Amino acid sequence: MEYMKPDEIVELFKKRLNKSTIIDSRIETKTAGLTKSSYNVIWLKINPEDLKNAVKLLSTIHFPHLAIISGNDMGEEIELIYHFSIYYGARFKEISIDLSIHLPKKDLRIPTITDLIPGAQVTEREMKEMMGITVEGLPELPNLFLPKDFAKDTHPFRRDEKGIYPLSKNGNYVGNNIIRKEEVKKIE
Amino acid sequence: MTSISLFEILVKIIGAIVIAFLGIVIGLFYKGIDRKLAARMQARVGPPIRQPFLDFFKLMIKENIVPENAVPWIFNGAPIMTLVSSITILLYLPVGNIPPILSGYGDIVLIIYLLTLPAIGMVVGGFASGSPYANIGAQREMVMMMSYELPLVTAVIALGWKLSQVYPQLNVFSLVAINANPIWGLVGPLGFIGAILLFITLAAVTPGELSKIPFDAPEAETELAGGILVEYSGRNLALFGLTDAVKTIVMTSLTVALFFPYGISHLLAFNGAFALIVDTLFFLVKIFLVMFFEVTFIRVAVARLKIDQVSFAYWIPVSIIGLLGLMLIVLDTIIV
Amino acid sequence: MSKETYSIPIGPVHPSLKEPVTFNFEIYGEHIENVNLAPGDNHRGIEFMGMQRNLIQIIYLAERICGICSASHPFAFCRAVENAAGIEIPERAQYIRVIIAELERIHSHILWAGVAAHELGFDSVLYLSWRAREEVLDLLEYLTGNRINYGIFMVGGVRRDISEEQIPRIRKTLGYYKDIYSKIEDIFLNDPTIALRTKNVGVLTKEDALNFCAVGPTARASGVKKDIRQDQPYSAYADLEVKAITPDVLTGVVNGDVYDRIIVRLLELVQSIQIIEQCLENMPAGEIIAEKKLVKLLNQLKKAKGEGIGRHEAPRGECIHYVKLNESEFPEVWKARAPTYNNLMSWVPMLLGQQIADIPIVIASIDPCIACMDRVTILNKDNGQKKVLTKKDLHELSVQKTRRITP
Amino acid sequence: MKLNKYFERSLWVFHLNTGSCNGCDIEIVAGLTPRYDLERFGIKLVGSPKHADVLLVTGPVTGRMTDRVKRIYEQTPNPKAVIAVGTCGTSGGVFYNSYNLAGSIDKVIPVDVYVLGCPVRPEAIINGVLQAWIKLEKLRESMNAAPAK
Repeated sequence: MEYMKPDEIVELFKKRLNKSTIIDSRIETKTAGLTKSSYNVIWLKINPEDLKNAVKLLSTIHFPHLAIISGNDMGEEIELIYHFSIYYGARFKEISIDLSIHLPKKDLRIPTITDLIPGAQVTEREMKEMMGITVEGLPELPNLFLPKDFAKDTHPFRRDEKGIYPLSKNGNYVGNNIIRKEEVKKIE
Repeated sequence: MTSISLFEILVKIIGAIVIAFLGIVIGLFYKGIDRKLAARMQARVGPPIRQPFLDFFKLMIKENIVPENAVPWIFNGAPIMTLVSSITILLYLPVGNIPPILSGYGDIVLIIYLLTLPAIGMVVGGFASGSPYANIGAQREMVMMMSYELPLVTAVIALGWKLSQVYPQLNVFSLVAINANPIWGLVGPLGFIGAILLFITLAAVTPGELSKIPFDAPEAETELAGGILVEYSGRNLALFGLTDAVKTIVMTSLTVALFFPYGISHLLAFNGAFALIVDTLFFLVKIFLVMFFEVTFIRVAVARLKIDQVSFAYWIPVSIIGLLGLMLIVLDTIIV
Repeated sequence: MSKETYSIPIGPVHPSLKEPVTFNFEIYGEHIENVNLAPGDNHRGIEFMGMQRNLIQIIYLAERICGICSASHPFAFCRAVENAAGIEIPERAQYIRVIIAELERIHSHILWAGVAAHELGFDSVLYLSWRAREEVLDLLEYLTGNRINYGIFMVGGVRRDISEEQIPRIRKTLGYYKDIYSKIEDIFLNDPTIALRTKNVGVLTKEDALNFCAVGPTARASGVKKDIRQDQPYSAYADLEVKAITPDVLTGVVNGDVYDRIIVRLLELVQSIQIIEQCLENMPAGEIIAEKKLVKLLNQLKKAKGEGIGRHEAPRGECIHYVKLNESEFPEVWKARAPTYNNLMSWVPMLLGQQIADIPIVIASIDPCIACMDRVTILNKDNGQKKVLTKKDLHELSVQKTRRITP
Repeated sequence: MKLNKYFERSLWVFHLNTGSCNGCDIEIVAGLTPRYDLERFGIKLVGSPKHADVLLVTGPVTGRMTDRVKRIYEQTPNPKAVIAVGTCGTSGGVFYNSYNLAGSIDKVIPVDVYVLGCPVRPEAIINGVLQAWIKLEKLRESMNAAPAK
């Protein structure tokens, strides 16, 4: 099996996707042990529209393993990071690839990648519930983690008015048996 | 059996009460030994031998909860039915040299019928409790019942048939007759092997009849949370516990009566009441040994089988062994 | 005849599950027609809590994500923070971390073996294997001070050294496991009833394992050679020869059934013993932590900016933590992923078409850790139940009880 | 309802996890295994709350489990005792400041005995069950002293 070097992978992404797609790229090299053996982590910031193409491109290199999607509410926009890894199965060869996309709060839509990687369903549904992101193409399924009667339009990991106290500043609280009004007042 | 005096009826009633009481006490005691031995084999200290008694007395004072969607009279009736039917069998079984209390009022075919009653009682109780786990448990119990019935009957019929060939004048299906004429003395070498095979068949049926590992699919704790018994609590659960203890005695005594009816009193030249006591004690030792090998040892040494594997095991290998045993005995008779 | 299925719920409280999780099965006869997973009974919102605490406090929170993986999560978390803040950890600390992590793997795999036997109704094996497990717990207690939740990991290194006097004790334990390993192997691989219950049960094909992103022994038993200790070695693993174990090492074929998962875990037991032995031989001298003073470390972390990933091969599979620091006391993002989260989806192909009796062993075969998986999710009061005691009822119950107890 | 003396030598235990981290749960199972062997005191782990005398509850109560804990408490036949196992169960432990936790177990159901530790040691669990006996014994004495209506 041919193994590409990290910089070659970044080059490939730049070549095969649109010029404007790759907003930022960074290769980290870390060492470990007495032997100071090194491994690589690639951070790519890409345009949200090209997410699916990027995953397709990744699949042509090696079937990617999707660990999880992590989300971050940055105020005006939401950052989603897809943590992939490829070239697993051989010693020292695995490369972590983290694709990050920034979605503006007004337009929180991403295409589903479950047609490419079926296992992404769990984490996509999690992001839908936690971050309030619309995943296009994902069938309407009941809540995976949140209970059925959870307040609509409340997404716990958001830091704005849709979030939950005390991360959100508006003092709204969900789950009246858990955080009490007087406690909220005390903290404020 | 022409005329029964009032006195005889009285003796029978008192005898029945004594046997029922002793059956329960010895059953619980043996259950305690069983638990202790199993624990020792698993490198544990284990509960004290009186533990089943403590459990029983504790359960009797517990609250008895009847689930909302259960049928109360069946739900509460099932444990009583199982206990009564298993005690009834006890009355038909000989203890050492003492003939059964109800000898003459039924034979081994009746016992086989009665043996299904506790199982049916449990099935009815399971269906009546209205819980999905109990439902599945009851279904499995029915499947098991249908599976082990054939080998069980094979083993018994074979013995009876052999006896009828040797002593045509006897009431061959009476347990007293079988008890008085041990199978081992009646057969040639071929029949001896056959008898061993029949013993193996009965030994395989015993854990199934008692719902013990590896045939405890109806009560599988890790699958069905107690299966049939899941909704039972308090007094009803205590009665099921008693049934279990009595059934252990029933099955082991049946094995002893069919295959090991020997006493030791005549060897030691005892007679009278003393011989009676010695034989009864020897009988208890015998059923203990049978219980140890058929129940305790097996349940410690193997894993639980799935219900389809259970019914396969009973239908194919165990039935074949049973039929083979029957065939060998028949051959033995014909050749000799 | 029309096919009438009925449904049984398993969980959240069920004796085969030591933790709450809900499955809804549609059953036809004894066979499973459909599976609906409804996790979320064990959510504590740990990540949410973590984002309001400082990084040292989070280590102890991460430790309590799961009591069985109580070295794996702090390991992964500390690595994530070190990567984000650019902290180099001393070599000796890397070796100590690996020793603790591998000891945890031994304890976790033996624990799993016992639980699996219990699910099969083979309680004797549960008792005997858990007796063997006590030995490694004693060692962990000797080295770290606690049987579970060791509290030995710290950002920048470890909190306790392994001294020269302690090494013979470690070797003694390893010798003990070498002695009994053949017995364990004999019980699990040669016992006919265990083989009857596990062979061709809960099969996960290699394609499904890849597609559903399975990790750890679950994936390896299906033939996916994925092990971070091999693929992207970290800490002392970089100096050691670690190979991903697949069942064909022993049997020559990969079936992806429960039996194969048993083989993988048993072989990993041997592998862990070898790793610890190598670590003990090659352990370098030196410091065990980059920054000894907690206050200084906290200040350093407060000023740090950056993002980092920490990965660790936990006994159940890969743990991955993502931390983003933004010059503040609290992390901006803390995302923790436990192996069960990824193996969750692989339950569905494993369970379809199986029998009710297979449910416990198939569920147990991926060594689920619901506590790990559910940490991210958030719950609200569940009002959907019909039969609920109101607060008033409970209050009355409580008052009655108090009256009864106090004379 | 009358307690008899057999009660204290035959306690059947139902284990209930309400969002615990697993640490206490495996220690409860460890309590059954050869080194500690709870069964020698007549303590048995049962699979259905209907059979139980003592509920061993671990973990901070999560939102969804709150109702279930109540239901299981209701299903357990009287007389019964509840033991809160582990620091999380008694006070919440490290799990505070979260909106989906109902807090310690005693906020949901009445608790008789608290066993502390993170995780609790098996010895502590045995001791805790022993305390439950004493509690039940007191209950018996008080009932003997003042007969219930």
